Amino acid sequence: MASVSQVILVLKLSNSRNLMLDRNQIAQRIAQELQDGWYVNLGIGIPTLVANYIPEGINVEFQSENGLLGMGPFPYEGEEDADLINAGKQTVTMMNGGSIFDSSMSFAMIRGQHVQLTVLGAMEVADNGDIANWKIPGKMVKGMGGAMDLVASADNIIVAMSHTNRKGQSKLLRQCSLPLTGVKCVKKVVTNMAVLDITPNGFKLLERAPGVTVEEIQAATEGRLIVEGDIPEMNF
Amino acid sequence: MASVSQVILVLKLSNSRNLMLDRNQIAQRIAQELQDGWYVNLGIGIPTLVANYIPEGINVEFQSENGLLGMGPFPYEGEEDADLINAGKQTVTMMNGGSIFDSSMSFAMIRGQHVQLTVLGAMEVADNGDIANWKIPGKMVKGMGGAMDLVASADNIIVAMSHTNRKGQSKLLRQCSLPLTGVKCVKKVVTNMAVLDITPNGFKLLERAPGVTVEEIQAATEGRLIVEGDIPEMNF
Amino acid sequence: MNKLVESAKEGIAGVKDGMTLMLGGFGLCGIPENCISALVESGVKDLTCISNNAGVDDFGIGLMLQQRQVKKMISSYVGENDEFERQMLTGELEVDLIPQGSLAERCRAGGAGIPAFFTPAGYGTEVALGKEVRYFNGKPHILESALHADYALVKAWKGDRYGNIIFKGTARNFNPVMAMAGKITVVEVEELVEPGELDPNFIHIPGVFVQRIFEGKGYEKRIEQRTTRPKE
Amino acid sequence: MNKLVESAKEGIAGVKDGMTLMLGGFGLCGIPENCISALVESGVKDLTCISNNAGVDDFGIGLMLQQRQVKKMISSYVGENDEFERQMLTGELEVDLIPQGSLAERCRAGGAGIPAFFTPAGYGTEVALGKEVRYFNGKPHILESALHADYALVKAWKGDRYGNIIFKGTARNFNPVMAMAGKITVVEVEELVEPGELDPNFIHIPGVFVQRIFEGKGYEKRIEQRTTRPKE
Repeated sequence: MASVSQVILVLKLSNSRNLMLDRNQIAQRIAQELQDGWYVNLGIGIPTLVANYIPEGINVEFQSENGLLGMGPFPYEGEEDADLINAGKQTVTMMNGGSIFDSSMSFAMIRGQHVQLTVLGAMEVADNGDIANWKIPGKMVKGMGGAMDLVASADNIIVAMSHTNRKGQSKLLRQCSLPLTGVKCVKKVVTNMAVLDITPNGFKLLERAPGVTVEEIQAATEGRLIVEGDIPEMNF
Repeated sequence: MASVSQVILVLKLSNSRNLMLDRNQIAQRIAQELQDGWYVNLGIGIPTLVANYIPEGINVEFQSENGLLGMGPFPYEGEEDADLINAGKQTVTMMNGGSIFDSSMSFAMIRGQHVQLTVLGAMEVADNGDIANWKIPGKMVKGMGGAMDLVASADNIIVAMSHTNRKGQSKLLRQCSLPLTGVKCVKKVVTNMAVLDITPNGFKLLERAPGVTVEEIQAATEGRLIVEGDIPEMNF
Repeated sequence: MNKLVESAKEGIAGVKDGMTLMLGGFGLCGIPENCISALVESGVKDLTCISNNAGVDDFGIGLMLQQRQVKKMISSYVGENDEFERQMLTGELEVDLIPQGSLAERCRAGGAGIPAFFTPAGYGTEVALGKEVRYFNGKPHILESALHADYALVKAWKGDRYGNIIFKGTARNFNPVMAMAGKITVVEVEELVEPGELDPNFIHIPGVFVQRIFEGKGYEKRIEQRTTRPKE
Repeated sequence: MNKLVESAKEGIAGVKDGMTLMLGGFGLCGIPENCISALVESGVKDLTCISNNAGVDDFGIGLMLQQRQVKKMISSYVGENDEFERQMLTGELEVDLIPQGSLAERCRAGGAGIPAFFTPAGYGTEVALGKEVRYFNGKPHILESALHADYALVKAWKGDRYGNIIFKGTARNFNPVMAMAGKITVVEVEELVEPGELDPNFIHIPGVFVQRIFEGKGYEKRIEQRTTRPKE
């Protein structure tokens, strides 16, 4: 229940240029969106890191869709319990006041919108809120896991991802090119360059990564980008 | 789990003529249908009495649709627990190895056909298996309770009732006149006069109450009655 | 995550005329006694009450009926209540009767984000009127929709301030599914415990479904049909 | 009511080529290790396996894949398995991918006599291809159908010979809903207890759903992703 401040992960720093956010900074910025009392589902990858940056005075509880509410940090070495894992199959602990349930109850929570926020990664996001994050045609398909249920259900979905792919191509598109995970569901995107809301008219630029210019963001965004007035830098 | 042999009820003897079965004998005859290892749901009235006549060597477990499996006899005086009642709202006990669950789980069992037998009363049964037992137009309607779920789901439904109503009219009909509880669902009827199976061609007479003649049963049955060969008397 | 409120009055705060409530319980077993008392005291009216039964004349939802606070009942069985019968026959009270299993499943569906499902219960009866019929494996089913409530009033045995709750005996009944289906779920418990006291493996309803919780006072737990056997 | 069998071999007796099995577990957590070993030993083949995941190369369902016993997998996520990938790419193995929540709910529906239900998950994706779409409250949903299995192979923590079972931690996952959905549900437990030892208020799956139960041997409980933090 208290903030999970001690999760230690082996972090791969982003290979983007210095000015852009690294994975931890993206997570840190997303953590600012958390509100006291929220139940939150964090996907694998950058979203998992959000747990390390819960703001002071904010209590949130983490839901893991394999059947766990009140997920705590990783166990101390030697205290791993094979019967207590998260949706990423990592050994975890439970916070005081947590609970265990079966998979149908877990998705009852998710589908029934009792979980206030879902944070997940994506390969592509379209400016209407469509998201693609589970399948690349021609490559081995591993499955959607719980992602389709999560994006179809949550009221509040934040995507955490890099702004462009390894080839430098925009991941914020007019239309997704990959098979969809969900339609018109993403509400906000936090990338290594910017914070953007999804609006009926496209991506609305809210904040820039420190030192990144609006022009650079514009150049890296293929979808419709709305820029109104001065765009402040993110605060950490 | 063991036979519930000690349930004591204040019994109203049938006001039919002596030769016909009383309520207890109807229950006793139905109890002969029980098979070892069955889960059984007993309705209010005569069906409840079935629990008193479980044959030697047969173990059955009683399901009460308010959320109880392994229902036992009534509690000893002074040992009533307000938090342990059956679907008739009577205080009950639990057998060793019983379990408690919520209403949705209870009807998951019923709808999913995990309960092998339902015994319930009826106002009318038609010779195609239709049953009416919840509503008399013009009279106060109390509701169907769990009856519609039970009759729509169970593979094996036995109706326990008197063969005729208080006016002497048949309750085994060509077609139900009252609003239905379920269609084509009853498999067997045990009355104070006879045991009958429902077949595609109507009620098939299997057994007579001791001393009751085929002619008397025929006269009391408005629906199609199939009489083939000698009809034996019931054995108790 | 602190959902603790001080009293039943605080628990039902915000219930307004015309709202839809779910009330747990089967007969008088496992009903939210304290919340009902607070509703009676509040004078709120024109309520739609979803509850398997409607109490008796002087207990349970019967108390709200006496005060004419209920506009409509959605139930599976409503016997044992003269005032209920009177209001129903005069047309003061609207009554929607639903098969018990469908009622339970429709509440669960409401809480679980399942807007509709097929069930065999009620096919061919007046319950099926106006409802879509579809055959699966040669057997007819009708389409039933999810139920939702502005407030779900739930009675549990023990609970903690995070909203985790457990039930005792057949007082469980409709309480868990209704806890799932309330926009605001208010739980009254017999005993409030500290978070961590309830074994996480055996929590019946996790706190995520609960918005308010309090320890109820002076439970009467009236028995409707006291049936016993003599000592042998 | 005695559902006790002596061994995993007796537990899976009657499983035939071409049958559909459900196997509980999430990753390698809560998988029916003993039943899987017995299946591998039995040599039964052309199986359709409904399981959230497909094990790893040398554990879990991976062992059955090595023996080419599986014709089709119905899962939500099948990573971490080279042999799986090979068979899938060569077309030896059919794979049906289902959103995890829909998979869980479809199993529950199978056990609960709900032939079909609407869910928002998968709308607008290839999961929705060929499925009915309907709007509820302005939001699109797709119709999903119940899943059934000839055998459900379930791993529980403790259980009694009546088939009452409880689970521990996140080893619960898909096991309860699959226990409900099997025509024959076989449960392996870590510890067999006497009827009455499990508190009736806290039985996760009542014996009514279970046909066979036995105490499993030598659980390995392999951990897929051992993640820890140093002591402070």
